[in-house]
Amino acid sequence: MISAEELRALRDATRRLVRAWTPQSADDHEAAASAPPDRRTWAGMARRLGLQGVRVPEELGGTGLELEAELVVHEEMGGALHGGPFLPVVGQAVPALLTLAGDERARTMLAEIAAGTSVVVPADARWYEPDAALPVLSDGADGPTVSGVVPGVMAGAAADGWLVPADAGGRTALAWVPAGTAGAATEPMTTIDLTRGFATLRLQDAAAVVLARDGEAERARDAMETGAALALAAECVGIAAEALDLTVAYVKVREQFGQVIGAFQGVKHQLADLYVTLESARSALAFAARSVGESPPLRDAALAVARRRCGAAAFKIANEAIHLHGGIGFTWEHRVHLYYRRAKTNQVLLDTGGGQARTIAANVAALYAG
Amino acid sequence: MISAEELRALRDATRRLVRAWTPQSADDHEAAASAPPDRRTWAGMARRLGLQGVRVPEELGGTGLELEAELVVHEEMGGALHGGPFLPVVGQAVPALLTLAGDERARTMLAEIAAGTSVVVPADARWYEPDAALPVLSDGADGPTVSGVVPGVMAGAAADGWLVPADAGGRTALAWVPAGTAGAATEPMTTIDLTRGFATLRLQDAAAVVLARDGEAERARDAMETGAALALAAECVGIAAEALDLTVAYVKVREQFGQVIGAFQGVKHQLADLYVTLESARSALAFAARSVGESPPLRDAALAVARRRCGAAAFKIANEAIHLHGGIGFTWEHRVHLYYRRAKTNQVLLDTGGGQARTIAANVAALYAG
Amino acid sequence: MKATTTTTSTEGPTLDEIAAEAHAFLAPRVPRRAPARLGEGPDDVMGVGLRRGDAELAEVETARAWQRDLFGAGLAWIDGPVEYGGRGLTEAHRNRVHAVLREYDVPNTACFMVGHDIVGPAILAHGTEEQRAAYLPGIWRGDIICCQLFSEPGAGSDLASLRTSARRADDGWVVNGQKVWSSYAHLAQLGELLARTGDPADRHRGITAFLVDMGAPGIDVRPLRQITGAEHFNEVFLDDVVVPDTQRIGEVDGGWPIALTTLTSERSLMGDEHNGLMNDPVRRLYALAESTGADTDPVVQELLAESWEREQIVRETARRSLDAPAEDQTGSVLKLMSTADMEFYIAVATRILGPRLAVDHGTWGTFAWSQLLLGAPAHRIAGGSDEIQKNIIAERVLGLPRDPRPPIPDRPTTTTTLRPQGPA
Amino acid sequence: MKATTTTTSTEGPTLDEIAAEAHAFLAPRVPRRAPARLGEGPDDVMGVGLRRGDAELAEVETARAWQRDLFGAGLAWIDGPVEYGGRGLTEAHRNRVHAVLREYDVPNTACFMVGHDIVGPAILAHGTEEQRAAYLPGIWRGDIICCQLFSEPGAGSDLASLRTSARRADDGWVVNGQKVWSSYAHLAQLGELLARTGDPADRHRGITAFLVDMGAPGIDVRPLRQITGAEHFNEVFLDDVVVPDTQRIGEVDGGWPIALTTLTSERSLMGDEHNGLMNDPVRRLYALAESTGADTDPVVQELLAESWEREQIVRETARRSLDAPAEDQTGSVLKLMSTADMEFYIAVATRILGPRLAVDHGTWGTFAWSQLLLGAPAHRIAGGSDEIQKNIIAERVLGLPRDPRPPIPDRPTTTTTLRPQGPA
Repeated sequence: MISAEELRALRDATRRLVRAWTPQSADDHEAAASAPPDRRTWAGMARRLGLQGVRVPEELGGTGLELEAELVVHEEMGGALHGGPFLPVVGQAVPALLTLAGDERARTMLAEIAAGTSVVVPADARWYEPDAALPVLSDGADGPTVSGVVPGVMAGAAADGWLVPADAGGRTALAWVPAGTAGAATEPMTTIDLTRGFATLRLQDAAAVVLARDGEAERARDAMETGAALALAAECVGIAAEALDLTVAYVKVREQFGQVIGAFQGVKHQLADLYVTLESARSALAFAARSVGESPPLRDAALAVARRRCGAAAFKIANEAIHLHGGIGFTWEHRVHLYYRRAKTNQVLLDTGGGQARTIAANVAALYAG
Repeated sequence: MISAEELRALRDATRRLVRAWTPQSADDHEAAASAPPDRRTWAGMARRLGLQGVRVPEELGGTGLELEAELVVHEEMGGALHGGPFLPVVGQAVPALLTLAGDERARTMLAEIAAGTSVVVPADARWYEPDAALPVLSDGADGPTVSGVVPGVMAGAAADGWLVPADAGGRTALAWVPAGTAGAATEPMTTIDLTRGFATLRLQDAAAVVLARDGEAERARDAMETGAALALAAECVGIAAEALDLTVAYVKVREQFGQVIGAFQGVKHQLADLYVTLESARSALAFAARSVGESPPLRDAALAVARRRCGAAAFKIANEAIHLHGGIGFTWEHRVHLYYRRAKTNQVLLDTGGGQARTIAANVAALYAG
Repeated sequence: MKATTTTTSTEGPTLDEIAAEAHAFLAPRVPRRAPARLGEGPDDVMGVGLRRGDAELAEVETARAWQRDLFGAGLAWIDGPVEYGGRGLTEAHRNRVHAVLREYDVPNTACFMVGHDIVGPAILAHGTEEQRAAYLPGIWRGDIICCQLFSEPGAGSDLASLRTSARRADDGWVVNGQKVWSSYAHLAQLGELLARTGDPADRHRGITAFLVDMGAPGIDVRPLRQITGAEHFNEVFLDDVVVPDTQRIGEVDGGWPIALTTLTSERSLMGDEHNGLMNDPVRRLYALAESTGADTDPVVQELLAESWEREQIVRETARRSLDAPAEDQTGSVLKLMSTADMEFYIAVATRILGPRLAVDHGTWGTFAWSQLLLGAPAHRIAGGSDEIQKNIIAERVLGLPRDPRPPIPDRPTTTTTLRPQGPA
Repeated sequence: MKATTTTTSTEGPTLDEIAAEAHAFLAPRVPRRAPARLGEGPDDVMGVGLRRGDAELAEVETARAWQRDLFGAGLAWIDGPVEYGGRGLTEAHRNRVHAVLREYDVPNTACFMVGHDIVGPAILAHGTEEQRAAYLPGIWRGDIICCQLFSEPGAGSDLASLRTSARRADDGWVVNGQKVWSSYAHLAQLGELLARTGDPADRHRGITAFLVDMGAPGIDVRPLRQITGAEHFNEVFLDDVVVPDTQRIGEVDGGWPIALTTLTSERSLMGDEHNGLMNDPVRRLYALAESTGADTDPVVQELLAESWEREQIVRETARRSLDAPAEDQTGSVLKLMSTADMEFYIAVATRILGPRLAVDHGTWGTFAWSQLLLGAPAHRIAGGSDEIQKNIIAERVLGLPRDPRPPIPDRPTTTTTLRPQGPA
């Protein structure tokens, strides 16, 4: 098991690297969004720290660490407001591909991800739109093709290809569609989150490779969703911690009425509340991470707790962070609103329409009945 | 219409009288509860200020004032933690009897109430237990009788008789059962509220006078429920105002760390929040009172707003009032817990199981659709 | 101080007559305000601060034309003195006319807010006869857009620490410094400036008020981009700006009472128009829930019920505030309520919309709620932060001790209240 | 300061071995703890402070007999030094044994809490060799019940302003004054007293700590009736009480560090046992909702979900706190969480029960929830009010400036934490 010291070292190294390579201002983020994908940073993260391979087995070129280590990296990505395809690739695609460890193509993709040479992005609307219909997989003359529209693909435009759960006549299949395939195109979506991009993937008889079917495909898809939830929740912890840090630092220097505003008890108590909120998010994440190996009622309820708490905590803290910055907090130039935007975006991706509360309610009733 | 000055005079006079005549400590309230009903105070309230007749027409010996005036008196009763049968008699029975203004018996009862010589208390479980079954009215050889059990009769043991909505073969009747009738007996219920008593009324073939039937009885019963809701909500405003006053006065004298605790910004901001809460309760009550003459969707939604807000505000303020009193706040000797107890009791009588939110939701949907 | 303290005719129309007069003016010109037609047209959730650039300039021209007509008809400044272009009637007449105006779909005249509600009242109360005659008619006719030059980067809530200086010169005063959060300064012809003429250590006792021509040399207005993308606020740099002494309001070093007039005016305004910041938010939330099917979720039903409840309570509180004495600080109560309401509506929208709140799926009236999300933080600061409002209530209503060490000055706020669209 | 700093054997059982030993002791004596059997037996929602009078005395006798056996088996003071009756093992061993104890339905030993967690550690850290030998074995064997004599009517959160005086006399010290909020003082044999030996103006620098025989002449203990009806706290009047100088702990005027030891001990304890204040509240809420049919209400379902969520989070936070450095002030975080959780559970119970929460309808497990309602206010104060906890976090974790004017002393609290039932 990874030691506390090793985790700390991983956190520190990630922090240094990711912050150095991430745009700081809203304008820089906007510029980055309209520029071509940044492959240098991507390759550098793999080469310098092996971040993409944090969960990939060593024989495939990864570092094969535990979930805990992966979550530390996502926390840092959130805290730095890093906007690359790290979350969909490492948080979603890798866990899905790891469930297909016997498949040579999956192993090759994992190795390429770990090497920082490939950006494999899932295109599944379910993880944030629970009732979305799947694209349809058909058997064409030249092999399988997929058709359909998948909105909300995170970093979709920066991908080398998409992992697409599809409907093969009522059964699930996991298809791989490389970027550049005829009939496959992305278009950007407008979002409040200036730090990362979302796209709609349109597939029209696009040639696809089927990686898995039925139970195997279902498991891969579930791993994708669970992985995304944990990664987003971890990002939220990082966002919350950083927004709080930023604010504590600000109230220590901003003076009003002859003293720093952090000396006013009203401000102190607000910040203490936010610290408790942050600790609750950390506990929720730790609880969910510790419970991934438990049986379904507990595991699912614990994950739902993290989805609810971490999103809500990040948004609450980012909101108060803006407020405690006073007037400059709502200016475009100050980066604090970037936390607010990303926190809300993560929150609504983590919990839609109260679904997670229903998940907890049902699973806990089962736990108590059992 | 009653002027603002007249209302203020009524409030001041009521306050002086009611506070002078109401027990102050928990021990005194407990002693009062086990003593026989206090008829001197009751008669005095009528003789000195005509409080029981505030809504009773002048030709029946009342002062015939508007709802607004009645609510001011209930506010004062709440603020003083007065525990007599005022609420059920004036808030519930009088509005019900006023709907039967053509009935001579009803007019006699109203006159006796206004004179302070009669304590007429409704015995209807519906107002706080929406699904309660009604006692059954049967036609006996010597006239009608009622049988059934009615829990939660406020001031039930102090009554000269009970107004009992009853089920007459699927139709509603309003029965009058004088205290002392054979087969009618009350037993006290345990309650957290030390300032007023609740009883269970047991009726076994008790002889009854039928005051109204069918639509007329239904209207009387509805008036009872609406009246109780407005009276309790008004009490809550009084409770909230008084608990806040008490606390503001305390934090101005209690010193810690070399200054009065009311000088700490954390305490100041809490109290400012409570003031906003109090103002919201006042507005909710004013809105409901102003809307009693409106058509049902608006009237019912407005009443539900008052039921939700006034109860919640009183409990919140009383809870923080105890807290801001520090250690002495949770001692038996200090009267602040009496507000907490009465506030919670009123709150659960005003809103049970989220019923009022459902009332608002349904009525507003109708408003918007209309 | 009320405008009616100067000259008020005691004869004149009754309330019903003035209302009829307003209806007669409005009916041929503008349509009645209909409940928001949901599902078509603009789906703006917020009522202010959305336009910029040419769209904003066009809006201002429309507002000017409208205001000129209103002024011509004697319906612009109902309770203003006749000699300065007012109608000379009472506050009750004004409230009645405003109620009628709210029934019609009149142009957005928010750009005149600072002039009508802040700078105008200050000139009327503290200005010289010449200043009143020179500016008040223009302010009310819509010729002059005003701004406040109060807050500074180092003096946000703590106005008494301001550092922009005005020093004596032959031809009056020379002003140097930087102001911020100045609403409409990029459109304004006239600015009400607070500058330090005394010792900074004297705090609020060394401040003087001036009227500044916003076209004067040395004034540089730079719009501040907000997180909504709008540019409603500005930084204003003052570099050796010459202000004639005739433009001074009140005494030298006597600017503080003038700042107070501003705030009294501001407070008296905060009535139920807070909700006007948003376009019919509760009705829109109901419609939104219906369109997504979320209205069948009992949890959403309760959230909608509470939304409506909050809206009624803030409205009732505003209604009650019309009769409340100034000591009740109803403005602060309303501000805190409306701030909390906005946050609540955001939570309800979050519940109903999920990702459609953050990522635009292209459906009418969905992603539009992100306007509320991005606009709320500014509302919570502008017009005095939550913390300032709570201190006002704690100290002035509840009589609790002032904060230790530098006392809170006798004013709640420095930034300007965001303003609902609709009649001003 | 940890008890293990004095004498700790590095040889001895492994964690698994000590757990097995505990199981072997417990299994024949007490039943395994079963999930609350709902619907029968006592329906108490709160775990402490319910008994008084003879019922309480009987509970104390049971606790004493149990503690004696536990001590005899070497399972009472796992991480205490061998020479004073401890087992000489590590904190990890202690945590493991406590975890095993929690699996069994052992007697309520809350009356020993002050001795084991507050007074004992202070004696071990600051007492003389004689004091340690005289008291520590008895405290751990259950012979000596302890109380704190810290808070005063005028010095609640602000302990440094205490006024009870100890003045020199031939035979030691003479103490006069009044203490309050002293848990278990009515049962105690030994009190840890803080008294002023220096100038009141010196605040925390003029205070000395003593061990007081609670049977000494001049001590008058008067139970304070709480709003729950329980008499858990006491007022203690000290009238010319003679205390030998051998009973002094630490230096004259050097009592403050001893008070700090107390609080460090108290904090290290606050772990997940907070929830132990209540008897399985979330499971009971689920069962309650099922019994009333409220579990079909989707709003109630979400409230139940959030209740469970809160319980897991406070437990996980307690688990994480075992590895957290003292600077993280996890005790304050847990206290604030558990206070908020209690209020939340009250709201859920209110929703489910309606009037049955306030007026007893006689159904099992319904009116019992009023215990939580009436007990919560004391919990929110005891062990340091919300405000004190927030100041601790703000100043010590976040590094914000101390409150202006008299500084907050280096301690969070004066009253004793209400204590869960279960192993101490």
